[in-house]
Amino acid sequence: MVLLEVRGMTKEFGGLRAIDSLDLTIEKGQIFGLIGPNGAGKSTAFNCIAGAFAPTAGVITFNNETINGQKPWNLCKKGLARTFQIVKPFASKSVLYNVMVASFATTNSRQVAEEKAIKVLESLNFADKKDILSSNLTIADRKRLEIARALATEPKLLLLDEVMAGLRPNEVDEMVEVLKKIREQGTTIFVIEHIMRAIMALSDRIVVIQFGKKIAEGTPKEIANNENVIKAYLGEDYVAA
Amino acid sequence: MNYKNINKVALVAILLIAFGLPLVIRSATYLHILVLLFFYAYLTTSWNLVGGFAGVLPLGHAAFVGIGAYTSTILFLQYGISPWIGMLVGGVLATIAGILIGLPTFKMRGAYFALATIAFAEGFRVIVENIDYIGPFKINGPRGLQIPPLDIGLANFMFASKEPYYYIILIMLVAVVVLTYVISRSKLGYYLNAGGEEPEAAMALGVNVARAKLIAMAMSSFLTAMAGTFYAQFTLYIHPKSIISLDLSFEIAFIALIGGRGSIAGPILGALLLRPVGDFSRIYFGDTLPGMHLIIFGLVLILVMHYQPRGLQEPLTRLYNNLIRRITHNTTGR
Amino acid sequence: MQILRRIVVPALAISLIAGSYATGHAENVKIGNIIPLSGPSATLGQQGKAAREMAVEEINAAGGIKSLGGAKFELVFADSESKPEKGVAEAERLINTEKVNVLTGCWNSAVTYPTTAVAERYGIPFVVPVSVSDKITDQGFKTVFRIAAKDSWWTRDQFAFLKDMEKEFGTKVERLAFVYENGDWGKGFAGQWKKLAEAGGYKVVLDEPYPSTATDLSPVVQKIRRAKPDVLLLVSNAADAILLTNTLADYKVKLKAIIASGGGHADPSFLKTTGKNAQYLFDIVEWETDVNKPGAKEANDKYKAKYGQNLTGEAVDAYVAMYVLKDALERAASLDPEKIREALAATNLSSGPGMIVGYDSVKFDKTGQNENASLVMVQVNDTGKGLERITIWPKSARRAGYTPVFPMPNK
Amino acid sequence: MYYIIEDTINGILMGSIYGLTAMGLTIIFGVLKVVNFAHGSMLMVGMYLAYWAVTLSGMHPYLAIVLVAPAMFLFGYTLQNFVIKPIFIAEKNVREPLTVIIVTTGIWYILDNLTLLIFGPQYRSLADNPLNGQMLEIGEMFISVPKLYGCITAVITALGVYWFFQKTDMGRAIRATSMDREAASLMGINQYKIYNVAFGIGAATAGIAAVTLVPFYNVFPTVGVLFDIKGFIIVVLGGLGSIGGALAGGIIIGIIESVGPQFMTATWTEAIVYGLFLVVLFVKPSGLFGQKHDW
Repeated sequence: MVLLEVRGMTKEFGGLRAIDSLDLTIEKGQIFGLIGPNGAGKSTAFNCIAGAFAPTAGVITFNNETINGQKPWNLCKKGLARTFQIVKPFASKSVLYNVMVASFATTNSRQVAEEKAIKVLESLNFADKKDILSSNLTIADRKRLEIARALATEPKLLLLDEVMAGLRPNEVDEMVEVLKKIREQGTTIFVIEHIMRAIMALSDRIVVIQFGKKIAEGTPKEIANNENVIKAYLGEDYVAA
Repeated sequence: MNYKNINKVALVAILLIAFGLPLVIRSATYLHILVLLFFYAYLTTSWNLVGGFAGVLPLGHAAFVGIGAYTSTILFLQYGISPWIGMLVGGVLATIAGILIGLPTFKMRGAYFALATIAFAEGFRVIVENIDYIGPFKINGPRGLQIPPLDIGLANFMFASKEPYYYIILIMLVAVVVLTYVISRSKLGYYLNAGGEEPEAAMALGVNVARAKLIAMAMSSFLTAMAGTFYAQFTLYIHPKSIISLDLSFEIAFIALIGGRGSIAGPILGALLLRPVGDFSRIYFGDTLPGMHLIIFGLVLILVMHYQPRGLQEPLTRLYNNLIRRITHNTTGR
Repeated sequence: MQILRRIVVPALAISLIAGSYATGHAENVKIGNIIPLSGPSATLGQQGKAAREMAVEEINAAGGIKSLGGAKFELVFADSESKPEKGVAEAERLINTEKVNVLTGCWNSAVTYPTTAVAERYGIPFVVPVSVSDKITDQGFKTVFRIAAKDSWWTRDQFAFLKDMEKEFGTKVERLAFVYENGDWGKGFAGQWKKLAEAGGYKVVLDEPYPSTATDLSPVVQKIRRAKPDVLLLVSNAADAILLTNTLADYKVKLKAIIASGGGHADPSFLKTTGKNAQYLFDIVEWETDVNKPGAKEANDKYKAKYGQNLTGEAVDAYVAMYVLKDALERAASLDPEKIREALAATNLSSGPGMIVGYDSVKFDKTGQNENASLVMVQVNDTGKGLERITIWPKSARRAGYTPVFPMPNK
Repeated sequence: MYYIIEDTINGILMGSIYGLTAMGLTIIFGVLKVVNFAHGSMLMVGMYLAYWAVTLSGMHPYLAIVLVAPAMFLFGYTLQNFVIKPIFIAEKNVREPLTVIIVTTGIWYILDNLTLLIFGPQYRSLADNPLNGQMLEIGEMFISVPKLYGCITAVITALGVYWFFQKTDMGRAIRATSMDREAASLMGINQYKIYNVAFGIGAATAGIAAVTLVPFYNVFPTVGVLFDIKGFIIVVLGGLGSIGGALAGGIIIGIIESVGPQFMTATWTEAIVYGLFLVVLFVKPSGLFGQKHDW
């Protein structure tokens, strides 16, 4: 079953085309990767899908509903959650408080929200840090908090924007395990990542974009051998040589 | 006794002291000072709903005080309607004004909101000063309105002694503090805090930030307007330059910032600390060093922002907790 | 040095206040004064303070209140910042904590209304040296006594003066312009001007309030210039009085006369900052340095030596208020507020030190208004000793040898 | 029609001076992202400096610029360095440190009342200066010479500041910081030093504005407050951070204040100004000449 379908999505900033008629299809239960060199338009694509920007053209269908230009808070309630590349914790509040803000998305009761938040924290092995002020967390824990918050909204689709950037290798491995576990629990994941090792290990399917255009799509193996992709990442010369 | 119980005992003790104070303090001066202190604590707590939780800096709350004071006074003077009812009418009008101001500004950076609220309050003052009548309602322009102290009694919100005013403002203060406490632990409270700190992240987590702020603004302006009615009935004279003044708007914000905005105790602590500093320095320096009290006030602002940017509430809470911990350790004999 | 003294004195004062509680100065008369010492009307508050201090120094040096065993006056000042709520709070404090016997103040009418209400509630006598709004003595309060003339008298005299000048110089005045600060004071004057103009058969060609905080008054001056009035009547605070006078001169507005209403136009800074531009201006005041009254010149010289400026009408009212209080206390021979109030009500002070006002005696009618308070009109002119304010009206008070300039010549 | 022209000219002249008084506000906001509530007080300090410089030396009032502008630059630089900078450092993690606004308000209270303590509440003006009362008379039309000088000074200052930001290394560094603090500091720009300089430049423009005001305006301790609120409105109208916008915003307000009274009382034009402010806020929140930013 198709969960997210993007058709011809285009985003322009004052004449500059950041995304150029992008097509994507994400099946329910997949881990779907989006990669591309710096400035390829990955985060812009995320922002359009998650409602931070309205796309200039194209159709985005989520769970059989057109969601173009809907506000992020509404999308969140419909089951579309995201994290930010630059983490944005509510710095003066505890970890638990941070996650509770998110778990209020599906309830009005403080007690229910707290229970749900703790459950999410436990599933991420994070519950022991629930009372720590989020501004005192390490980078890895902040990334984990981003995921915890997004999960607490009970999403059908989780958009992860470079949650592994800046992590140490062993932390990356841990994160890969965490994401796999999330998928097992039934959440579809759409992930932007720079760390090839991780995304190759995780994804069922990968799309590569450059200058806002899709240049390749396939399984990790197909992508790894795709000439266009190698060109995009390493330059024409490398391929020619 | 454990920590929670001690807090409860302390709270009950504070309430008992507050309600019992007029039995001990017979001097009308001190009661007057206390009434004003509670009045400011009330205003600041109401302000705190937007200024503290929603993370913006409203600097025009005097306009809402003015709306409340003028509405109830006009209704009372011209139609004999009890100020208690006027208080609610004023609250509704202020709510409408608050929403109108919030609608365009909550989407922008804080500086715009701060400046917009200043302009709104000043503009409102200028209009009141220019108008003698709105339809049948006598505004009396810059001359203000005087309430003749004739029909004393609860129905008319007018008393000969200070005690009734003391209890009314104390009850109002307790009510607004309880309300703030409830809100801070509700979904709205979480949403306000989140939206105030990181609006983008909050939005992605399902928070309609602008709407949460608007709700807070609506409540805050309603509550602030109620204080306006109290002020009018307490001083029996309102006049645009004093009641819709920037000074009042600023003082409310300063009390919150010094005390610790976004916390429940902050506004009360701020009022407890700042009001006496202002009053006593004015009394002691007023005749020999004119303006000295405002220099001191300015210094206090700068120093507190320097050393306790989250307000004095933070170190005081720490101190209190340490104290309690020490006491509980002793009593449990561990 | 000045600053050092200013810092040391209050420190001492605090310790003295603390000390005075212990010893209890029952024999002294405590006078609470609520005036604007900082904020927008600070210059006026400071003058009032200086004048009170000078009077009290004299009274105390002369032996205080004899019927009270030589009791001394003790002044307690409180800063209202021109804010009603501060005035009210200070009145409460002065009455309850400082235990003052009498209150005086508050210059700003907006502060005086609610503050006199506090005094009335406690039955503490309240002497208002200046605050001209009619309303203050029309409230039906028993404890309020005002030295200064009320605004309906000021406006009445301004029009009487105008009529007299028309007669004396044979110049017909038809068109009037009213320009006034948009406050309690200006609005009060303008309302009465309108009635007087109608009664006097004048045509009002401009009725213009302006904000006292205006940073540019040339638009208002342009309006005056285009309305082509014969006479311009003004009510202004200090900053705007200076700005208006200079701008009127800049635009060479042709008028037969400008009649001001004291306040900003009587401010000590006014002549210094306007210079020649203020020449020929008429201003109504309660008192002028050239008043023909024994002791007046001496009092002014003393004041000038001490504070570096001439006494103003506002300062004299404050000065006289102290002597009125001395007189009343002497007769009351008691510190009981009701006794003081009765004595004040029976005041008929016509001579003695301090009586430097232009009229014969201070006497309060049953509303508490000084019924003899009268006003004089001065003209700003240069008779060879630089610009000064010269009393010209009523004719009986006119400075010998001076002929008023009316209408104003083109500059 | 003829009246309208005369009033419009006066409005433009006075308005450009308003714009000059607000220019520092907009420069400081553009870089530090903080509304400087002490700006009016800095103008006041500049006016006292100019007043005393001219009174004591008897020089032409405009010569005082040579003295007042650098002195005010130093004053602003020092103030930012010692009083405001520590707050910025303490609040590094906060997106928009409102505490800084409060500190500038504290500075405002202190400066105004310190002046009251030292110089007393008296009004002062340069009654005997060569510009005082000078008017250009074109037929029946009057144009104030000191205001004309002020207008020219405002335009020159705006151009000068613009040139400085565009063409000098320091100016470019300031612009880089105002656009992206993090990026600028990665490029090796010392963010706090930039703040000092920007604050100094803001204070210097206030000093220049003070010099243009002193020949025809009174000097007293609370004079800054009158220009403060006006300044806030001007910079939001013109777009916070835009130098040209400040000038344009000032001129719009000047024209309303000058032409308005021909159709209503002067007290109502004040209300119109606030009304316009709120309308602009609703319709084009970034100001008439401001670019769209993330605020």
